[in-house]
Amino acid sequence: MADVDVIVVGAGPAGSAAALSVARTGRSVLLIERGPFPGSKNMYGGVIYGRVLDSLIPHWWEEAPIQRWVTRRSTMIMTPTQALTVDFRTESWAKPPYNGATAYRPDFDAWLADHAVAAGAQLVCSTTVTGLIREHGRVVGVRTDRPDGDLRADVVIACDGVNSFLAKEAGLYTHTDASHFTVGVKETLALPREVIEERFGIRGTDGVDIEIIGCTDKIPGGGFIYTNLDTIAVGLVLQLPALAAQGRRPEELIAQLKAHAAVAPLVEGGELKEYSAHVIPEAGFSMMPELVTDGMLVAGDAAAMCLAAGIWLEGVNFAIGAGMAAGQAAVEALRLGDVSATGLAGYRRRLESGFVLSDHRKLSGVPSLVMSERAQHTMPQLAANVVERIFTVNNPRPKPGFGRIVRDELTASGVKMRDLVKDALVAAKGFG
Amino acid sequence: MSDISRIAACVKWVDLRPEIDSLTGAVSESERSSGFSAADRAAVEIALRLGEAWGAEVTVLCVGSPEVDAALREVVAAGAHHAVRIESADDAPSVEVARVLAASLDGVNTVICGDYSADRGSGSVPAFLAAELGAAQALGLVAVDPAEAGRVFATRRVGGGRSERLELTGPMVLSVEGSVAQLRRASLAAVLASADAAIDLPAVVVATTHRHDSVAVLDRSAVRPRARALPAPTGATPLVRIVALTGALVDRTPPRTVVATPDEAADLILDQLRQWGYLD
Amino acid sequence: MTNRRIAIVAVRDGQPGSGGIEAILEAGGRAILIGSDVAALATELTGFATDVTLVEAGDFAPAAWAGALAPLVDGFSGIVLTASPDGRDLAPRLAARLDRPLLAGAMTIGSDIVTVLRHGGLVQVDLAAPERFVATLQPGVRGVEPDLSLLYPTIRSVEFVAGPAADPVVLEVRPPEAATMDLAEAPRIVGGGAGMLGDGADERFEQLTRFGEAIGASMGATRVVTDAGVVSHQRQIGTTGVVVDPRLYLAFAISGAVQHTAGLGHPDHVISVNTDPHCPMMAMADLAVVSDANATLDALAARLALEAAEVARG
Amino acid sequence: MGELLWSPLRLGPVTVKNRIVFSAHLTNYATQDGMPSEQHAAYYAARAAGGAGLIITEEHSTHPTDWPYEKLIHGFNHDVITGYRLITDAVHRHRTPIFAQINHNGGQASSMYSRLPVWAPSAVADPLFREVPKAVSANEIADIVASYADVAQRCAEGGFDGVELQCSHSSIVRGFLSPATNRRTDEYGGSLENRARLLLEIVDAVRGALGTGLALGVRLCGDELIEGGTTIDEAVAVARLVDATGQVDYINTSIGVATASLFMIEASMHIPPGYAMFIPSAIRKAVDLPVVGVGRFKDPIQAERALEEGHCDLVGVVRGMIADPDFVAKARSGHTDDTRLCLSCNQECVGRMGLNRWLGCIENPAAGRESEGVGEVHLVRKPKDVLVVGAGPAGLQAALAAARQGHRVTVCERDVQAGGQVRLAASVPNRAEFGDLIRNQLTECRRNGVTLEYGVTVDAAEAARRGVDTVIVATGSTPSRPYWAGDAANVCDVRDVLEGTASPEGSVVIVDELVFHQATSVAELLADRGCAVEVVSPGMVVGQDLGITLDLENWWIRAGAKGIVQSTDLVAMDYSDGVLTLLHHLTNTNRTRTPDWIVCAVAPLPLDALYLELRDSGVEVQRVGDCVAPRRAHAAVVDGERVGSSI
Repeated sequence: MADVDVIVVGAGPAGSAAALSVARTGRSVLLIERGPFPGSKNMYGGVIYGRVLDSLIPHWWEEAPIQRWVTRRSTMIMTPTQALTVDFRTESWAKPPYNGATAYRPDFDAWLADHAVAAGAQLVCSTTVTGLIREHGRVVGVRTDRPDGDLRADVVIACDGVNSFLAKEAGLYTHTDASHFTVGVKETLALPREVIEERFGIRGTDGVDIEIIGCTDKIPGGGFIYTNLDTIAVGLVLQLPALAAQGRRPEELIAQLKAHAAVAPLVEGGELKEYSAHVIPEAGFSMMPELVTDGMLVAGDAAAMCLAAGIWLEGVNFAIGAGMAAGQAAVEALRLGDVSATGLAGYRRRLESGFVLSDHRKLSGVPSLVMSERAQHTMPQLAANVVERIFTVNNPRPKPGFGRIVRDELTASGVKMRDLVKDALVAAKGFG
Repeated sequence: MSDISRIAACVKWVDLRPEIDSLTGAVSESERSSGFSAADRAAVEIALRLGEAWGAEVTVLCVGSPEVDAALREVVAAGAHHAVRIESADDAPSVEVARVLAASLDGVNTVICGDYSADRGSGSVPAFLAAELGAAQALGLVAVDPAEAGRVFATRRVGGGRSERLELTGPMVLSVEGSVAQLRRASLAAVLASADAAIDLPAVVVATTHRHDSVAVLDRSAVRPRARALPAPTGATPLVRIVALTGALVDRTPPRTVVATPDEAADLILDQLRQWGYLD
Repeated sequence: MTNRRIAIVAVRDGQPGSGGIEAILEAGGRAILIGSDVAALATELTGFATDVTLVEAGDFAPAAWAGALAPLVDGFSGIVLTASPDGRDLAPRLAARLDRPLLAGAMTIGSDIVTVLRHGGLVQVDLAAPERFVATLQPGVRGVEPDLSLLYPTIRSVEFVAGPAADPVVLEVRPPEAATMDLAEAPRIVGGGAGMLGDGADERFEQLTRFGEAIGASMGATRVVTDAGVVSHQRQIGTTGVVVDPRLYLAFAISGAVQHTAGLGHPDHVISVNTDPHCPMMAMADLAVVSDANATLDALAARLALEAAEVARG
Repeated sequence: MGELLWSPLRLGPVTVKNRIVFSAHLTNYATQDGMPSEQHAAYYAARAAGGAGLIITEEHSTHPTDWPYEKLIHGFNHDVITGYRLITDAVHRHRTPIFAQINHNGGQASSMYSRLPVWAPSAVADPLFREVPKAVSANEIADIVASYADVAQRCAEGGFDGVELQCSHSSIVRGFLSPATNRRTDEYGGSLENRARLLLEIVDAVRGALGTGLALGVRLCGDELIEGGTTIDEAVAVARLVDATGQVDYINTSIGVATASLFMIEASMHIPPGYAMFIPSAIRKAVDLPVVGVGRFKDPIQAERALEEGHCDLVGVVRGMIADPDFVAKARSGHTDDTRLCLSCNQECVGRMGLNRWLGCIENPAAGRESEGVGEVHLVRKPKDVLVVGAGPAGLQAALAAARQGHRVTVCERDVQAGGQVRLAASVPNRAEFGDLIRNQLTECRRNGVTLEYGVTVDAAEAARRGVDTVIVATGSTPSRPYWAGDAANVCDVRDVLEGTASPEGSVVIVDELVFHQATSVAELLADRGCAVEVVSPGMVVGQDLGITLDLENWWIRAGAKGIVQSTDLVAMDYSDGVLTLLHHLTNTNRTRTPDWIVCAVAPLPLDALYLELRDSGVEVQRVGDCVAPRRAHAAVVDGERVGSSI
């Protein structure tokens, strides 16, 4: 006999979205959080692309606790002494319905969880789920670290984060290859608000999200910088095994990034408020566990739904989307009275028709491209050298033609035109 | 006359990690990092243990604002029989807090507090409470063991690494260090049940009182430590002072460097320790 | 009332507790010593006190003492105690008895302003000194510097009269336990360094702890050792760990980088065991033994076990 | 750790982000016509980048009568503003405030450069410069005061955040304050109020020039340590007067006088850390202004403790940040163990300055050469396998410099541990800190992935067997035997004593031709062991070069106490039949001694056999340190850095 209809494990964006979706239908749902309150794990924030929230919380932008709206996105290609930036800015992202925002995760997560509670979900904090209760191969509930901590439910939704313990226990992870994990490190630096606005060329609550490639020495990965109201975040995503093999400390690499001529003027004088490090599954679609078993669904980081391959960091929106889909699928299965894997299969269909899996599938080749030697070192050098030669004024010698410069640099870098075309195709497929 | 079947724990809801501006000393508190201190949680646990040992009823009195209710429900889920919340002005003097607490503790035999609160940190409320209740006090305890109802054995640090073993009988006020006990976790069922259960939370308010001798606050700032005594070198001539400052002629035990086998080394060390008086 | 101050020092076996002397100096040299063997302490107050009243009162009993002290001190505007365990117990009891405000955890007790510390000592609050108050002074904030003009304190004794009061019964006072003692307070420390790492490091540090116990010393270690997880970080001496101030320090296989020695205080006696005679720890030592630290510990353990056995045989 | 150390503090209008100050010190980086340089800018910027809370520049002269040494910044010349901008812009890029110290050196000066009489309160000659100054007139005093205001105004225009008045060390204000040098009978002499009049007039004028936007500090001496000079009680009284003006934002402190008691200002490793702490402590008890403490702060914990105990509000760390510009950043991020600790050896900072060279550092070859890019990482495209033979200071520096550029480096050391002669030098009483040179290099080697092999002797065959791309030979030097010593068994080298292969007893004569720590260290060691020691030197004083590292005065004090006899102008000529013959070269007469032992501190010989053998066998090989030419440790480090970073 089930105590509740649905148990959601983890009150992050995925879990709260799932609980909210279930509670909305009047079903009983229990949201179990390990920390003392939702979002308590880290003090500072992340970038959130909130389009997915439109259907869940209409006009969410009027109430969500955000820091700045991202109105400017840049991609910076970097070598130790050069930087080439593609900069995009649009006014349309500065007004409703907006596009992306930076937010402090404790604020954001607590806000989303409050919505779930207001809709009727019951939130229990400071409680760690220690295992699954299974009967006849079916998941029928969870064990917690509290005394008499077993609780039964018709459906369990696991949103317990990276390297999900529950997904593993349910046998949904078929491969756990350490090489597909990256470590994300981030420094949050305090600067006066007006200094941030002056340095990044923004006003009011406008914000910037910069992605960087070529800033991680010999370690595959990428970097990012984004603006909060009176802090900025500077970070790196680094492939774990390479980091270990090189014996480098992530904070050294951050220090190096901060000292780069293109970054130093942005971060100078910032006072370190927080240094955080997280392990992120990197490899996208191919890394995802099975998402459904009898009586259980997996969503969010737990399902490796985080595209952290160097330059894309869009975990939160994928998490919310997946949480919503999981919640809806659970309700649907309950209505039909079949919570087996078959009954819950609606989850995967919803994901595939929605953006979550289609984006992941589309980008499935991108992580290995982004992490490749060519993308990491050769291409940034190549691109930067080409541009440097184009822009270097060398009068009175005539400027060589663009094609000539590209061919010279290709020869010097050892990249074959064939590879370049191949990478372009993968990238086009990913971005297109 | 106090009732040995009644025990109370007094706790305070405070910001455990308030942000303190190290330039101005301004303190900004956040509900997010608020909670009961380790010592307060230990006090509740000791109260529950004494309650079990003596078959007594346990009341938790909490100084705090309405945000604390969820945490109090958890305490009830963990086994407290009653929870009472008392609102207090931030700057209420400890003696006033103690007075109001005492009014709610009429007839209680044993009161247990955390040794000091995270914010004010003077640890004086329990002693004021004891004075108010005419009770025996034992503060800063590192161990509390129940004897028969209304009697405990307790251990208290007295400095220099020493401790004293005490015996107390009620009425008594104890304050405990956080290390004394870990507050038990409420069972999941109890947590879920207490969320719906109505808890009696009568609100008593400690207002800022304006006693005739209340102490005026002139300024708050980031700490600027007081200069400790550090004698300047004495000596009428510069050379004497230079020698004192450089320690050039300090008559140190001439360092002895000895190459030794492990056995010789052990003997040397033990002999030296005996010679210095560290060993008999 | 004139701005007159008096210190109250709770005395245990002639010892003033931490900050007791500072409280006397802060009160201008006038003090009441109450507790056990108070006369012994009085003889050591030359240079620190002008006017001392002795109350021989036996075991610590805050309620009874507050009752006995109240009439002796009520004529003074400021009553100063140290915020030691006993002082923190006694002060509020006395304040309640005298119906005076308590200014707890003071850094400075000036004539017009009393500065108290809050939030773990990060914030200071300046209070207008009330006409009548009881204050506790944080131990260590003032330091002790004898005033050589205070050569001969006048000493008088007062009979202790215990009124009716509820106090705990003191069953026993236990001596310090080296193994569990806070390292910062430990008067004797044995330290272990990188040379004790490697296979069997856990057992070696266990052995070091036991050797420490045998000579009444607490065990500490360098950062390399705590980083290796062999010893907990609370036992790390130095820049990123605990600052200690022992009288005796025995260093086993510690080279003595300044990050370690900067946290060592000023030990009266240092013994160092190391294979490198030229490292700074050896230069700092009174007795520098060039030998293998691990083997030396084995030999020490064997000797102490032997001695214990002999004592046991009688 | 570091709650106070890392907390911000207001100095009037300026907020510093932590309590560590890179306080004023001479650099000799100015151009010959007294202008600030790119060398200055890069040097200060590196310390700002490394996290210093506040930077205070070296002194800028306020007046043309003040030019005591060649490369002094001429604050009185309006053209300095361009150079000021160079410095302040570079430092402000790291959001670090920077103050300028302004000064007139008064009578502690020479007229050699200015060709004008030096000015002082009274005609009292400084013991170092021995030049009788002109006692200034009332008009000239007014001129001085006005010149301070002018220069302060220039500092404001040049982008400085504040100005510090140097009123200690070497300064006309100190001259007026000190009863030892102020013999005036007018309103500027006599009582303390009169002696402080010039200071207070300058404070008034400078504050007027600065307005309220810039900070103003005053640096006072707490004990001049000279006969009849200012002592602590009077320094506290002056601090009270300064505080009472209400125009000053902080007080900096110092000890000693830059000429007569300089060795107490820039204390070498023989003087305990924190030795001058009683000065800020006493001043801070008397005033409410923030107070800076100085005096061999080597470690953040020591600094934090000084703050916790209320002895000061800020700590000056100069040599610590010369040696490692990232001193603060490393401590702040919990990597104190990676700090390149200052040795307080004074060889390349104070020592080079004393010889009119630019300021450097024995273990940081980049110090003063930041603008040239020394020490920067330039990863090579094709890493090489590099073998370094010898783990002394030269070999280790070569190894870490090569590894820093990405090469794969192995160091082979014949001995069972690293260090070479440095290890021996650090083994004598009070010289242990010198050994940090090697420990710091080993730390940097480890961080850069250098492989160290001990107990391995490398000959040409072994080098060939290893098949590396390039070999760096750093095999050091060996003691030489003076011609006059013959084969007498009781004549040995200082290294033999330190290594323990010789144990002189009874009466010992040390023949010192190296005039540095070698002879004096061993003299102390043997005196401590009970020997009757005499040091003989051909120089004018024993341990002549200890003068530039400021170790001489303390050596005299200790030598005197230990009964060490010092004999000068003597050249060893012969030792036969137990009689040592010494030529007194001034009089061309002979002296004799009949000691039990003779210990030689004489020029060693390079161990260059391996290098020559490899070179002749066609291996790519270079050599560094003593095996090129035996010199002191700084030369070994410089060699190693140059060769290691150029592979």
